Amino acid sequence: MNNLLEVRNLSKSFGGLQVTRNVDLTIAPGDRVALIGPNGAGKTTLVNLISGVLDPTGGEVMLDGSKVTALSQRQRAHRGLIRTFQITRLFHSMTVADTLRVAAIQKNGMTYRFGWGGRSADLIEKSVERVLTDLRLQDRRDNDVSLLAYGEQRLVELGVALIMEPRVLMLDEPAAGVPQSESHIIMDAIENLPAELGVLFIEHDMDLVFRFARRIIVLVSGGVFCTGTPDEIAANEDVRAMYLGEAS
Amino acid sequence: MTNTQRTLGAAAVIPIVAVALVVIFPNQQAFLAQIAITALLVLSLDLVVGFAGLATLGHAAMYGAGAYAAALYSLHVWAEPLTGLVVGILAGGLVALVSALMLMRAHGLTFLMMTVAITQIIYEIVNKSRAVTGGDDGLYGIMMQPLFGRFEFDFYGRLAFWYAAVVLWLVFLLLRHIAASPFGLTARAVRDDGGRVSSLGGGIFAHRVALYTLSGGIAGLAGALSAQTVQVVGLNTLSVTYSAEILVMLVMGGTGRLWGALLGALVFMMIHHYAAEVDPVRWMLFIGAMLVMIVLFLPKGLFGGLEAAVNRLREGART
Amino acid sequence: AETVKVGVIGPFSGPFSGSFGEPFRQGVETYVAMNGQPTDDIEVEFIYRDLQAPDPGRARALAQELVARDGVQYLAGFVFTPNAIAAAGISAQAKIPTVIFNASASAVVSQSPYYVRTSNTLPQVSVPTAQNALEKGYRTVVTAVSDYGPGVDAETSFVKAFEAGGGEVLETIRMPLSTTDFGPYLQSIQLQEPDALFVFLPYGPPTYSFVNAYRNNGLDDAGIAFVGTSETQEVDLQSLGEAAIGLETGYFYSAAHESPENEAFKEKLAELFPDAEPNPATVSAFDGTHALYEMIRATEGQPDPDAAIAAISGASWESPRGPITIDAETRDIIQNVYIRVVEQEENGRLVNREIKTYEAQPDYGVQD
Amino acid sequence: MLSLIASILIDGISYGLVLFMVSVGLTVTLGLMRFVNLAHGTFAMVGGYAAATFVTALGLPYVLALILAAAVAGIIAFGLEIALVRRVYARPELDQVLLTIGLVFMGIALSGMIFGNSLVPIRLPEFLRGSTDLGFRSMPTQRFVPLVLGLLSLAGIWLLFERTRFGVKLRATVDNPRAAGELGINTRRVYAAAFAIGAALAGLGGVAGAELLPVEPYYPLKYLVLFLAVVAVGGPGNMAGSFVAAILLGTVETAGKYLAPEFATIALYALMLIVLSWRPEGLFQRSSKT
Amino acid sequence: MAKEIAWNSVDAGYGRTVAVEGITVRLSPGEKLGILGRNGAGKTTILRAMMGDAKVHHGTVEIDGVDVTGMPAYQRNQLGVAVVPQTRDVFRSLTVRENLIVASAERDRTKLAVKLFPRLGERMQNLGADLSGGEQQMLSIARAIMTKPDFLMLDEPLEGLSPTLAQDVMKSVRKMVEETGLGCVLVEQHVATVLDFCDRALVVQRGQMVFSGTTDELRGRPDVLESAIGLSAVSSENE
Ligand SMILES: Nc1ncnc2c1ncn2[C@@H]1O[C@H](COP(=O)(O)OP(=O)(O)OP(=O)(O)O)[C@@H](O)[C@H]1O
Ligand SMILES: Nc1ncnc2c1ncn2[C@@H]1O[C@H](COP(=O)(O)OP(=O)(O)OP(=O)(O)O)[C@@H](O)[C@H]1O
Ligand SMILES: [Mg+2]
Ligand SMILES: [Mg+2]
Repeated sequence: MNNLLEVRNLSKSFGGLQVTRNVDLTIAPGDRVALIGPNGAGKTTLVNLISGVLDPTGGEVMLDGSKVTALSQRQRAHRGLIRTFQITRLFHSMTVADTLRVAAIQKNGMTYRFGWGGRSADLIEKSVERVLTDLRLQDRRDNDVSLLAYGEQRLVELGVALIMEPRVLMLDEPAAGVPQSESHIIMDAIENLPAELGVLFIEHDMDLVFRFARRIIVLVSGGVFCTGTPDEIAANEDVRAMYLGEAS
Repeated sequence: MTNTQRTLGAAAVIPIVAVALVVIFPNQQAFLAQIAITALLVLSLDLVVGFAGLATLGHAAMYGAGAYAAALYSLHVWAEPLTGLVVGILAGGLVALVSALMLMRAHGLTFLMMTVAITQIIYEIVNKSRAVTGGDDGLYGIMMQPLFGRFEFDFYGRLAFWYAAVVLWLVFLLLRHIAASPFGLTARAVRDDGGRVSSLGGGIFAHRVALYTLSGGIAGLAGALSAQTVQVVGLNTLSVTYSAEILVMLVMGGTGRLWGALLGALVFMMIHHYAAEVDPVRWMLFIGAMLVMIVLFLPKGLFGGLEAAVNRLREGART
Repeated sequence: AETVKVGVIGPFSGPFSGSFGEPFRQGVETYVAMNGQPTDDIEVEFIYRDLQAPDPGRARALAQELVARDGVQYLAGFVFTPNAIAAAGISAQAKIPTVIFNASASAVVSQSPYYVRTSNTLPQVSVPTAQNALEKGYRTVVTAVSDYGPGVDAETSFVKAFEAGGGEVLETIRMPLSTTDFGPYLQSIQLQEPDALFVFLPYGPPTYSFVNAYRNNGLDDAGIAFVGTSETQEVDLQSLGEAAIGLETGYFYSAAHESPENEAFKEKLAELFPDAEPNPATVSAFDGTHALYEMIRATEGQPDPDAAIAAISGASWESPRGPITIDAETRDIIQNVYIRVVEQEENGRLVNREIKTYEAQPDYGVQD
Repeated sequence: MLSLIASILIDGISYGLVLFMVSVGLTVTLGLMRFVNLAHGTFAMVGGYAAATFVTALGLPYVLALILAAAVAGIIAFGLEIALVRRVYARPELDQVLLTIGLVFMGIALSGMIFGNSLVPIRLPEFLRGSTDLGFRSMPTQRFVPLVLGLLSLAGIWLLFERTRFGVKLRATVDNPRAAGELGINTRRVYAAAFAIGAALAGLGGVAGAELLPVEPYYPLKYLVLFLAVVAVGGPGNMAGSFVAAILLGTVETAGKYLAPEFATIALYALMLIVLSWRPEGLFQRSSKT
Repeated sequence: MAKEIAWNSVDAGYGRTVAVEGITVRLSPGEKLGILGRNGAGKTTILRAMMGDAKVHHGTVEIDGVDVTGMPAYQRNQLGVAVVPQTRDVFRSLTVRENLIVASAERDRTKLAVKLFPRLGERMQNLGADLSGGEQQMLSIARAIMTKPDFLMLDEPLEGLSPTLAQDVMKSVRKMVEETGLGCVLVEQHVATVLDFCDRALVVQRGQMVFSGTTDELRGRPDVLESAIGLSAVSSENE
């Protein structure tokens, strides 16, 4: 089997504090993996390490079988490794459509074009339209992102990632701040992603986790505590006590 | 209004204003030429301040580089004006490119102080190279050939003004085009959150360098225009003080909109000129008070205020 | 009566207004108050334009506007060399006789055939200062000048004259204009134990800091004599205070110059401007106005630039500073240079007491 | 050789202390409050003029005049804060630039009109005049003023801003004014107090540094770059950082003056470039202690 | 102690826009009010109107009978209202300890905060910016509680908290309500949580109040839940 993403023995410390401990993890095409664990377990840090925001203190990240540990966030993004942020990061002076356009421009390598026009420009407009429709944001296309309600900003955040047509997508609490009734918009969007894509998502909403994950990784104190199918995890007494509590 | 109409309308503004200025101020064309050149410089500054979101006190470095390069070129190589402009662009762009490699990872106060440092170092070097640059006495003796081989530079500054105004016009149209392009949109994204752009695979460092170099090239062009029309280049073209003055013009006019740069330069120069004429002693008090008022009452600068006023009129007309 | 307009360009605001702009205006107005109008039916009108600092572009624009819009027949003023040079194009092409009140680089006057200067050049004052240093028996000096045009001119001409007279220059230091702490320069000069220290600094804050540093770093105790030029300038003199007493400088005007012309000038100045100090810049403007009057009278108020320049070339008169002549060839000034020492008068005021005169000094020019 | 190094250090540190003194107020207003206060020099100048007036016109003792001068600068700043400055804290930095430049222009014009365009010396008392013998060389006695005041104000502001609740409140307000208000902090009062303290320190610095940077109308513009350099190199908001930066910049420029006199300025700016490229957040920066 | 807080036919929004209209509610000590609504419905804006962060175009907000419309936020806090904002708003450049000290310098209070969230105790010297998302949420809640409010407004406080911790937080709040008579406003996306925790509920749709009443009443109004929140399967989820 060829894994899209493989993480080997990854570690990270901030000063004396070890936040990631020898993590091994693989994501294959079509995977829908949930990363759960108590607050401060190191989930976001792990995503930061994989996406290249942080440099690990040890271990390797491999993409399509080749090492990317030394590559920058930007280079990894070019290879299809895309993530969203737990705390939304959007371009505050822009409208929804422009925000998506910016992402599409980077995707299509059009940064140094000094004018619109040509076929790739149409391509950009089309993909922007598609994402707006998928996320039901058509009404908001010309609104400034900074004036949107928080939940809508989360949608745009996801839209930015989708437009990048990732191969591995890492979502840090994609549904946080989105009302329960609307979280399906987000999850539908994820569901509808091309099957061969690998998805890793962090989520504290167990309904969503159990509904969408096909595999769950439980992270505790920076290390992988256990991995399993949703049923296995739900049945795991230790996980219940430590993390799930009365949920599910 | 359709987009084309809008573009045509925008394109007509500079020529109309230029003609109007000449009609109103027929005997002050050297001054008007100064305004046009300054507006061009402020326009280039807007790329750094408005589009990249970086406050700089070092923009004169590129302006001065363009001015000295064009002056030396005309003194020692060829006194033809248009190629001189190209030399100015190259010099300004080169200085910008080299300093961008140092600067473009910094922002905020750090960036500001680094631009100051670079400008001061260049200033000192030019000051010390007296044999080449004339040092503090200035570089003089520049005699330009006629433009296109036909139009003589007259001492009333008539040609100087039209020459500068046309260059300003062309650059303005170019920049408007660029601002709306993928490059321009990316620039705004980089300004808002550069880290986010690199998480999308955008090369923000390279992009910033490109933007800064473009800005530097235009600043150099303005410098070359100044050298050719004034015929003397002084160290003041390289000073931090001058950088600060054009920054004030830009912020006063409104950043990030290009129009603000033009309006800021025009209004500041006019007010400075006439306030200093009316009361050479106290005009600074007046300008200072005016800046304070603008900040308090026109948060988006003169252009923002103008726009709001126009909108209100329109709304009023509609109801 | 017919009106002749004169445009005066200078720093009437800004950091140089205290040492130049205000003195310019005071000099002009004092002259007018003392002499009335040039003739019964010619009236002179002075139009002042503010130019704070070196800025050739603005200088040129102001000159152009004064000529084209305001219709001036004469220009005057100019503190900074690049400004004067930028306006030279207008002066030459529009044939506007122009009296330079300050800009001191040697090359300035030659930039336009209609330029006349009533201030000084730095070689003009530095060469006699060097001769005086030699005459006082100083064999070794270190020079310390501000690193800008006038400073470099002063250094070059001093060194040349001093070495030509058999002296030895141990080191030439050019201090950046922005320097505020002169202590280190003075300490390192002290280590070289020269007989004297030749100085040129612009007026105002640098002079103040330098003179204080000279005293407080103990150079005078170490016997290193102060050989200055414009450092004890009347604008700064009173604020220098005790630190200045005993300093020796060579320059072209002292307010303490003893002559009826100077007395009359000072009296009128004090009457018109009670707070004003009679400065070299005031006198330059005063004499410059005299030159303008001469030209206006010679042409009877008519625009005849060549006749005007012919009338002033070679003219001599008794200025408050002493006898002066406008060189018929170069249109530059020829004047006495005085060696002065700072003394305290009974009322506590400091004055530059003239102790020696080098007569009729020309611009020695800088050849390098 | 040894005495050369000693001289460089003595002159460098004493110059650095002057730099620190004239910038210390800015480490509060720009550094801590994050207000782009280009009018810092105006308050320093106000302090200088006030001290000169107290000493010369009223004949007050130097030390008293020094304290009163700081108070005058603080009070004027307090008034300006209420009338103008507080309206722009939440606005973009460039608006703050424009406002404070406006204040600088007005300050220049007004001081020129009131005190004239030449410099105004602050008469030193007898015990601070002349030079002090250090054994192998001498040093201007006046330099002890910035030495003493510099150390005192460093300690004072460190205690105030790092060790009292006021300091925490101020930093919280700067970080997120809305949240601070919602937690019961009177953000306006905190800001006004901090701004006045910054200006009072500026006033103190204006007097302490007046031998090197004499008081005159253009003071606020002339030395602006100097003030900013100290704060930027030290790391905005970091007192100890500014102190070290001031000493470092002072020493490097001084070394330049001894060793390569013509290039002292270039040395200073090159140092700035190097430090800021190497540490874009300044020499010191707050971080998690783990 | 404040006796009640009230929104009196409040229209509020940002700049010239109006985001919510005609909001009228009051809340007494010991009461728990839930606010429900879709994305952008105006839930946050209602809380902001109470703290003065949204502009009140019309109507008034009162704390204990005092009209506080137009009062600065710190005075409202001193009158007894605290908020945990949706954006958490921890002071990023301050350490955890300093974040807590800002709210109150009393030692007991700091201890209380650490007791509630032991995790924070381990991170006292960390800067706010370096905390994990959940840790920031804890800090934000702890800080608000430390100001000893009579009324606590929580804007989606469970977002980003692990399920166990979320349960603990709700338990602690419930305990405070019972023991100290704290009044509580809870904006939540989990309808079940609101139905379970609150006495009363408010449902907003596009800035309009479409329901105000007890949670029991709301249970009996599937139409409201359906149209305003888009939940058809409330009953089944509520199990
Ligand atoms: N700062 C602001 N400026 C202008 N409009 C705003 C601002 N904040 C919110 N809005 C607008 O006000 C409306 C109500 O927003 P609000 O934040 O109150 O919604 P909400 O119900 O809390 O949504 P969510 O569940 O997403 O947090 C939205 O349409 C939003 O776009
Ligand atoms: N730069 C840093 N310096 C010090 N500690 C850090 C830094 N960044 C993160 N930490 C600590 O590392 C731990 C793990 O953080 P991380 O954000 O990965 O947690 P998480 O699993 O995503 O938690 P949550 O579910 O709350 O978001 C936290 O305790 C956090 O305080
Ligand atoms: Mg996280
Ligand atoms: Mg909300």
